[in-house]
Amino acid sequence: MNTINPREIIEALIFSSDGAIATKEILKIVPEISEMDVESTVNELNRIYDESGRSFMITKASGGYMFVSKETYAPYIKALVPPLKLSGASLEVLAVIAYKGPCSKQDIDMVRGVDSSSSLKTLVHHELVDVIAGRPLKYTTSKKFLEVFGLNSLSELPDLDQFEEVFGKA
Amino acid sequence: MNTINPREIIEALIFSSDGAIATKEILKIVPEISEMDVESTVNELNRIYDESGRSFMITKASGGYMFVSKETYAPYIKALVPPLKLSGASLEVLAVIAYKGPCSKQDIDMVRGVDSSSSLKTLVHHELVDVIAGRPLKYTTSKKFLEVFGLNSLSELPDLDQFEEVFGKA
Amino acid sequence: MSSVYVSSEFILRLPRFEGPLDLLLYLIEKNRFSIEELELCPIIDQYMEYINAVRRLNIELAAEFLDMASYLLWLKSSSLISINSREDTYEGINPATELKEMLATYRGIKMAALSLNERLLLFRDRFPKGKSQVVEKKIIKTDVMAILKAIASIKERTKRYVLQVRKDKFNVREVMGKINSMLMKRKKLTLFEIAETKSKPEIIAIFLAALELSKASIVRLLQKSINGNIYLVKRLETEEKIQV
Repeated sequence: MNTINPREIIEALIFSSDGAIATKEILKIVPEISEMDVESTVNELNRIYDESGRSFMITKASGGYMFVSKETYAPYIKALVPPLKLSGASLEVLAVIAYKGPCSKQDIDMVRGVDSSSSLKTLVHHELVDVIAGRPLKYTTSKKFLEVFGLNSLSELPDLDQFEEVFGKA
Repeated sequence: MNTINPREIIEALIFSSDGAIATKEILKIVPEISEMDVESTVNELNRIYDESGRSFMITKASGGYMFVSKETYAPYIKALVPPLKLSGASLEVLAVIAYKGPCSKQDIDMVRGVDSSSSLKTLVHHELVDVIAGRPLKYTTSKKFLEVFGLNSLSELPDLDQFEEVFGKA
Repeated sequence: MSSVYVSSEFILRLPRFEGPLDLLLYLIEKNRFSIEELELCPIIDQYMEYINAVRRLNIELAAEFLDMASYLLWLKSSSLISINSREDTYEGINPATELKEMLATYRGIKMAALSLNERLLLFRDRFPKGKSQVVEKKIIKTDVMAILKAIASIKERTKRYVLQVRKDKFNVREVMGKINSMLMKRKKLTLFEIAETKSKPEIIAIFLAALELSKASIVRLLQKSINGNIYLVKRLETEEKIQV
């Protein structure tokens, strides 16, 4: 392999990035290609992986791309990497922060009607939530949150109103 | 892809492991194969990557296996890692050590009026500062410090009197 | 369905409630009511039964559940009064309005939480690539100006003259001149009085200057005890000599 193909440069960049790499980061390093090219290159790479039966693929997350293992292999990987299990309370706190954040612990407690300290600690520990310094401290969802839930941005979350409509007339 | 091939399970395990994964770790999760099998599987995977022109490969490292990108792509990957800019606090600690050193952490804290623990750790980690054994430990600037700041020796540091002209109160 | 018998067994079969709002929502939905019907007695009564049963079982209950219980009791009594007197309490404002809004918001969040959980979850269905290549960050090259600016920022913050000027500033000749001019005003000085910065290089320079002045018979050096102050005393008869 003597010539360097932009496709493989993009692959190498996504491969060696810790977490998702932003598209604009890729474009900075490989300036001869366009944003559209990045997307079609990723599709091409995923096709190559599929055809050769690879256990991983590239997925879109947090305004960029990252490598993830295919679902089939999750049971084996779980024996190696501790899986993430979020309690109902932690998911609720995450939802409040995702929809109403940045917000303080008091704001979260108010919405849930109960103290959220331990869930908040868990979420900060798992780096799903970032802390904004100040008085009071405020919480906001992190880049890892987007990666974990496969979102490009918070705007991809379904509208809260939607839930009210569907479940409001129970 | 309906059947799960042990080859791809091994690939998925190496893929998702933080750092190198030990052979015995792989054997624990895929007990139906032998140690020899792991090695030949890895060779097989590397041949597949080579043939399809992939930018990465599996390498044997410290008693296990890990993914690395091929050297050809190193310049691009290096461009991905932003160079470290020293923080204001780290620069202050460096300044104190450069002018007062060798000095203890207490001396540095005294001059700065704040705790310097984390900056000191960063500076030692990046080898900008050498530690002199003793009680208390003393710190002195390193050879790398001179390189980073473009100095031949500490005597090239400007006299602080001169510096008053530039930064002193008008 | 005015009331249900809440047995210990029933409690243990219930889902875990995240808080009082969660429990209220459960009861509202179980009774096929809407949030608007919060004040209805079956809901409030069942809430009380639940709380009492849990307390009988010595299961730890968050204080918020009890706060809600007393609020609901108040709500129940005030709505009974308003029905009986055919008059709305608080001049037409429904006392439960705020709680109903909280319940509606909470229900939205609870559903949002469930929908988050249904998304493809990293570290559950998929796993990210592990960290394998550690590329050490290179430090940006910089220059002495950065050091000088750092010193300026320490000074700015501490409002102190933080770093002493360097050794070569103390020229013995200059210090001799300084001592001499000080002796114009006073006959006797201690070495320490002369020092401005009290730094080691300055003390050494002063000591050397004092020895020089003594050698030239301009001052006498006196020390009362071994570790006592060293005094410089002007020799009057040689005053003219120095001024030359």
